[in-house]
Amino acid sequence: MLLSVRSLLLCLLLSALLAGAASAEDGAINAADNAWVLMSAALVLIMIPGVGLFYGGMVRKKNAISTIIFSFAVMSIISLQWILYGYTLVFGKDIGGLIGGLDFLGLAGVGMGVKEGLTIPSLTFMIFQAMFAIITVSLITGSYVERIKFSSFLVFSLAWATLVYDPVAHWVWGGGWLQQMGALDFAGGIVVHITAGVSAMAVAMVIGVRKGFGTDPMEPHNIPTTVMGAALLWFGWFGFNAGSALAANGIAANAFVTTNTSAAAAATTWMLLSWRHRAPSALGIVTGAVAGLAAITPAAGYVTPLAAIPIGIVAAIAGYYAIILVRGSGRVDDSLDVLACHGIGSTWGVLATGIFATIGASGLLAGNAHQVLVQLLAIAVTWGYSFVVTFGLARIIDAVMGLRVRDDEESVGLDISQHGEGAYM
Amino acid sequence: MLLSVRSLLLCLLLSALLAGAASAEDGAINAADNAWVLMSAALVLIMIPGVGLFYGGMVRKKNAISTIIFSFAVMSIISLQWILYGYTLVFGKDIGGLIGGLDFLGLAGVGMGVKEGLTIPSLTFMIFQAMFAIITVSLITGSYVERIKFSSFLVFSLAWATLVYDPVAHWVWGGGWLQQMGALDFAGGIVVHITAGVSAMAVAMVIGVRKGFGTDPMEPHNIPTTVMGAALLWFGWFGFNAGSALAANGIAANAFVTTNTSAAAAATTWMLLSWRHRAPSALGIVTGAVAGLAAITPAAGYVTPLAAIPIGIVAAIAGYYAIILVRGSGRVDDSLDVLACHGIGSTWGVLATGIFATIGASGLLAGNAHQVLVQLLAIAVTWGYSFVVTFGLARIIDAVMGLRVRDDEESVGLDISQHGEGAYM
Amino acid sequence: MLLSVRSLLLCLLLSALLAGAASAEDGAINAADNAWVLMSAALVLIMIPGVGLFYGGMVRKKNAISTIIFSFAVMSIISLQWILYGYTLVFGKDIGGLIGGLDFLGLAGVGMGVKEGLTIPSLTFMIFQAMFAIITVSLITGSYVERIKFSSFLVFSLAWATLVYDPVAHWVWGGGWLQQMGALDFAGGIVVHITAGVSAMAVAMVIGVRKGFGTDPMEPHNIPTTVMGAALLWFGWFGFNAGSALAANGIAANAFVTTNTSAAAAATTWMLLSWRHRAPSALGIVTGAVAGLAAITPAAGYVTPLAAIPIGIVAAIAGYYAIILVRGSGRVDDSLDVLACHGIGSTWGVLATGIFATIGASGLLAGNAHQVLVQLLAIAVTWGYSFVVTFGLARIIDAVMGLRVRDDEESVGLDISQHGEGAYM
Amino acid sequence: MWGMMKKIEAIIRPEKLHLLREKLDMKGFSGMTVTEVKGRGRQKGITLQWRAGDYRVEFLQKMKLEMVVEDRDVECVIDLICEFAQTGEAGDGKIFVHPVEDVVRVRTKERGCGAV
Amino acid sequence: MWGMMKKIEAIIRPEKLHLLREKLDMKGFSGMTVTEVKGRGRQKGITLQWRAGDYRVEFLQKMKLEMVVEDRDVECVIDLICEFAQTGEAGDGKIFVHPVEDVVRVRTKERGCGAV
Amino acid sequence: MWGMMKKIEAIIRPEKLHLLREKLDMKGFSGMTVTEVKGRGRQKGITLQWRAGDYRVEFLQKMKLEMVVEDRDVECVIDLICEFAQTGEAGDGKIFVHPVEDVVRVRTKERGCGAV
Ligand SMILES: Nc1ncnc2c1ncn2[C@@H]1O[C@H](COP(=O)(O)OP(=O)(O)O)[C@@H](O)[C@H]1O
Ligand SMILES: Nc1ncnc2c1ncn2[C@@H]1O[C@H](COP(=O)(O)OP(=O)(O)O)[C@@H](O)[C@H]1O
Ligand SMILES: Nc1ncnc2c1ncn2[C@@H]1O[C@H](COP(=O)(O)OP(=O)(O)O)[C@@H](O)[C@H]1O
Repeated sequence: MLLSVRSLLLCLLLSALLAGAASAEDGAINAADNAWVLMSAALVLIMIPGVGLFYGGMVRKKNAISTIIFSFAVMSIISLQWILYGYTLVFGKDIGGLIGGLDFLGLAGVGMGVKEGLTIPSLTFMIFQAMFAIITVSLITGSYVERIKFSSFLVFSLAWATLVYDPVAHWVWGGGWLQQMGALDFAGGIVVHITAGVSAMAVAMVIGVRKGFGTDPMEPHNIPTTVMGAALLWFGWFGFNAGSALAANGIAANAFVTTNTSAAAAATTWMLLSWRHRAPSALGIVTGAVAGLAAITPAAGYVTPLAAIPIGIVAAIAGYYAIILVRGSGRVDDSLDVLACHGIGSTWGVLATGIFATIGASGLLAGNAHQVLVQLLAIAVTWGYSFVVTFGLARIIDAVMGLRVRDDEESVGLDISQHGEGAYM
Repeated sequence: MLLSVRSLLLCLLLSALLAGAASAEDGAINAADNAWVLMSAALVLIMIPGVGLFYGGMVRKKNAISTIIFSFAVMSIISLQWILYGYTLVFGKDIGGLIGGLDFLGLAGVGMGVKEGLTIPSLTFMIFQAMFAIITVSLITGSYVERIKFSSFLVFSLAWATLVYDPVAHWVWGGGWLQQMGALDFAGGIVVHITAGVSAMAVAMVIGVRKGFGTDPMEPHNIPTTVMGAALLWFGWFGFNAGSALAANGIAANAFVTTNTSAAAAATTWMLLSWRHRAPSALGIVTGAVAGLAAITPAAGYVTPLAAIPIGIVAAIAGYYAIILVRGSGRVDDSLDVLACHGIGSTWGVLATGIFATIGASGLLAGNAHQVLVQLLAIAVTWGYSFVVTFGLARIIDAVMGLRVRDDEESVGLDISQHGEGAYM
Repeated sequence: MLLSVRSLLLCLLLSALLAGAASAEDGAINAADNAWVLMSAALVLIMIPGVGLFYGGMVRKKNAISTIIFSFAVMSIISLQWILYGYTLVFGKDIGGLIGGLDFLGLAGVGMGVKEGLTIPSLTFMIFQAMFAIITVSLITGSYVERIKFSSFLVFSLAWATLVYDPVAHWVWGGGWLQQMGALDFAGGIVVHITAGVSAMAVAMVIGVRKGFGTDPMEPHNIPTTVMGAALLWFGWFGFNAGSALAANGIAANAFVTTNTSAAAAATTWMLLSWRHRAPSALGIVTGAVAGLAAITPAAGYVTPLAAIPIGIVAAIAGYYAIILVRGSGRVDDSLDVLACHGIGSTWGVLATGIFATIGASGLLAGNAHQVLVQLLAIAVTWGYSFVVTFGLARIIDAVMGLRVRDDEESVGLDISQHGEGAYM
Repeated sequence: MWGMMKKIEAIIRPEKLHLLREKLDMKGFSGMTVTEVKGRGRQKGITLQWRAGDYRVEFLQKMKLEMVVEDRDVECVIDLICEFAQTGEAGDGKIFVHPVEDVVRVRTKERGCGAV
Repeated sequence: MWGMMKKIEAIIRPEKLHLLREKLDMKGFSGMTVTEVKGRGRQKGITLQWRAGDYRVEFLQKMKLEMVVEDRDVECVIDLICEFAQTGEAGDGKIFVHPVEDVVRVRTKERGCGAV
Repeated sequence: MWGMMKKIEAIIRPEKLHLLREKLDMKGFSGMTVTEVKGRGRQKGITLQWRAGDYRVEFLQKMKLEMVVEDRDVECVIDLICEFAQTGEAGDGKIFVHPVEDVVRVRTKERGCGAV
């Protein structure tokens, strides 16, 4: 049995290696759509180091490299995971609504020819989707910075992509049961931001709080770097959301506009909230933008530009108070507020999609109350699944190899202890 | 009366909220042009935080966050201003050549269907134009850094966009009187750079010089950050200028090339000028590039690549000596030389358009001396209007709420005093 | 004679200045391809300051500006060189297989009309190619940082572009003898990375080691900046490689995927190698990515995505040990390992193209052993030519004007001594 | 006033600063000045990684803590530092005690013990 | 040479440095060394903003100014510092006066007063 | 213990640090603490370039080297510093010698000469 799987694999690999991509059927490819989606993929890619910089500026100096390189490392390993087997688990022929088959293992049959039902090459679709898998994994890193063992981080990331991202992405986008039920998720509110946010919380609970949490100042060491990261996120998010139209059409234009609008509304709202508290915080403005972007993601192509304003405003309010609540508890250290920004923001966004959808789908305000229920179900299931699997996974890794660095390694900082490097000299 | 305007507004908003964007007439949309302009819009967006970084590296460390976040805040509030009423003031049905009507209030009627006279959706055109409004406001911030009150900055920015940008943009691009007269401004020399540069000077005059100006060293605290910002500007400017062709055609290619050429020529020239003075300054090279980019903006699609060389060279020379002149006067503190780089650079560019235009329009060298006069008129009017209105506006804000922070707040730095944050720890 | 050449030049310049670009024959232009290649050109442009940041973070603080501004200066002067005469030397009518004629001097005849044999305007093709010339020159800067005289750097860069880049680019892409022989180089393995890497070594040999090399610590002063640079490189490389399809087709999609895959494989491999040695180095991860990108460049459009995995892995191994070898010798100071990363990486890539090519060309595994020989010949010739000419050129410049700054200038740092500036205050 | 005040200059591990500050604060020693410094001693430099292979950095991050205290408090402060900045490994740091001749509070021009 | 020179070590607000330097310069005190430090004392730390809510930083930016001067100039320098670095609010800083046993100019190996 | 140890505080050019450290190390002086400082003296500030034109910075980068050594080693260390940190131009720096009253090793609480 094992042997035959192996030889099958070998066959597939070799054939893909030599000719897989050569079976082009360029006939139906629309060059404009192809250009659009490829460029969008590039835009999403730059978000990944963008996450690294965004997070990296917010940790202490001694963990700057460690935090920034997480995203780069994720970009490296998940790129490989995806082409080897991640893509097929998500987009292979549906198996019982739960997972994709191994049809596309090692990109077998994923070539330059047009992707069925679309106007772009299969490879274009595949690589655009790859970026989503990568960035989702990189978002989680914000919760366990400054204390995770690098080796455990790698194992966790690979396993999480396989056990959480791939199934959920299949359910929602790969023909799985949530898609069959009609759950709406334009660009990854459920698939990307809820999974990442909730899992971040789970792993934070397992790994424990940072040494000195609540007593030592955990000051953001370089806010300009964080702003730079946020800028790359806003920029790349156009590829993320508008690219998800998978064609350079009016829907793409609409998604582009809603994305910008929600980010702006949320940034403005967060600024005002921090001002009420004390002063308009720069960290607050960029955090608001990210929360607004996370919230509009599931809705981007389904709602009008004006609907993006309440979506952004509520995301900021929810995110702001979620941070205060979580940090206030003092018990769990989701260090860079991944749950609050992404999980909460996008939970609202997924719900809001059920409320405001008017383009290519109908939500509550368009008279379709049922959609809200479907959205709520999708939210509940994704929260539950992400939390439980991630919690278990983190516990197992902790038991087997230890999630956390030693105390003195944490004190000295992960840059020195995990990488043998120092960020600034 | 008031009531009826309100209910009208409400109606418009609601209809836009629910269906506004749904009236798609995809028929005439060219996907390639749509992809091109949307990507160009994304490129212009990244220029906005680019301005923040470019400026942020040139101020003192204690004002780093404050300076960088200006652009991010502008991106947030003007995004909203634009979709709510800015766009319609510029591109609504012309009223007496002076301003646009309220047809598109709250994006009413601005949907996924093709924009009249173009091959892209109205929403695509709208959001591309949004980026121009935003960046113009963010350029001005360079003149009053290190001393403005954050609240006054917000009020000023909103009011300025409404009272200066929107009218002038209408005159030149929205069917207003300057456009009717045939003034040429390919991508915003008049609309963006002259208005920003001249207004920067006006507000600098009202707000007064920084404490210690002329005695304390006002050293640029992080030149790599400034270079990074300049890099994003050069990059994004391709979207700015070549995107302004509004189609992926030969004009776009030409504008792309002239943009690159002028930037290169001006950067080289500025380098040589600073070398003559002492040594080739890095700050000079990037400043030269920006001056060259500002200068080619009005001309980009109208002139040949070789014509971009003299345009860039003269822009650098003019900008260089303008800085020396303005700073030498010691009386006004346009802190980051917005007038010299953008105002002067682009004034020359607008004039040069009248001289060198040969593509889709004729300038002096192509035998049309009249164009030079039109350009001069446009320059004069824009200088005058921008200066007077901005000066008045700044005075009013100063009287009502105070433009400037307190003395001790300025000493301590705006990061701490206005935002309760520190850039580097 | 001289006079007539001059007047010819003048004529050409004037005509180009006034009308050159106006002879548009838009008929055959494909807007999607045009958008694709122009956007790709923008992506390659952002790589150039990306190189600056990548390198700039790895030098000592006192040379940060100097190192970063090299790339910006190259971007300025080579942009001009290229439109004035570089482009025609490469793509002008072939003269004996060795160099292009002067047909396109000063962009004469390079307009908005379609480029023969392609679907994009000549100007689009020209500016896309410009970016390659620029970045190649900027890659070399890594070898002589922290000690070169700025004036000599400028002269060297201009001369090198003319004497090495332009001929080799003509041989491989401009219809020259290597192209006629069928050498495969999809996006610049030979033209860009081998020439840059080998020349870097040659100039490092002439200029000599840095003061204190082997005794003083030469610590990378800002690793986050280097990661930021690497991120821009990975991002822009999609334009570099996928843009080289010169159309938004399936080949572009394939090149996009192979590019990402090789970068990921090499980054992962390098990480593991440094881990074996001690710990997973962040600098190692980003260096691996760059080596993987350099290696896939010649192969990107010719091989399948899975073939990119071994290409990346071997590039990382070769690069890793090449660095250890070169640095271990202690005799030559290729300061930022340009030979190891680009030269060695891409030499393997060019060879690998001859082995793995299956798309639009056949390599060894597809039964065409001959291709390997052609590739080997191209490698040998390019190594030899680049080394000899660059070595000679560097020696001449050294003799005439001195390549190196004075000892005390080197001690104080190039930022102060060459530019009169300080990076951080 | 000679001899009545001392400057305690302690070089410690950076990661020990926060705990130590807290403990000092508790005992009423709240005035202090800290500087980021680099040091070497028994604990030699550190080997950091280049892209491939290593390079040596001869200095390590340390934190210098300066406190001017009255004579009678010197031993107490020394004890606190030794207690809370210790790991037992080479590199824990040193304490130097220096004479102080005078102290002035800038704000009030008060002098001597009352000024700290 | 003992007792003939003193080191004046002043911790001041960073924003006061430029003015003070100018005034010292005018009086002929142009030799000095400054260091960025962080301090706390009467003026406790500061509360900075996180994305939502606050965190405390226990140390504030200060500037340490060190000048070695002859005995007879000590009072004059102290007066200048107190005059030009004062705001009247807690946190203005301290001046510490230390004995110096010897001074050497690296360039010439001159010793004592002539070396500064 | 008074008088048995001294603190040598040298302000030198940053680029001289590595060579000097090596030479000191060779002679067995391996304990030291360095700080990045800015200074001015005979060598006045420096003129840096703005985008067009100049601005003055009144302070130059220097490195402060602090070593606590036994009395009998003071001259030797001073000689080494003067030898290896010299260029002959203004700005080479100064050496200040301060009394040290006590030295404690944090790790072991050893005191005096044995602690350095
Ligand atoms: N002689 C000295 N003079 C000044 N500083 C010293 C001296 N010796 C050590 N230091 C400082 O103390 C720190 C710790 O000293 P080290 O000898 O490494 O550890 P330990 O005190 O545990 O033996 C050094 O990094 C250095 O900053
Ligand atoms: N005992 C001390 N030892 C060393 N430095 C001190 C001491 N007390 C205060 N400082 C320094 O002086 C600065 C100002 O002191 P503080 O007590 O806050 O203000 P004030 O002198 O106005 O009462 C502090 O930030 C700290 O750097
Ligand atoms: N009186 C002083 N007190 C403290 N530091 C000083 C004094 N004079 C000079 N320095 C420090 O020594 C450095 C070199 O001094 P300078 O007078 O410029 O050179 P030189 O010693 O060669 O005459 C200065 O930059 C400053 O840091």
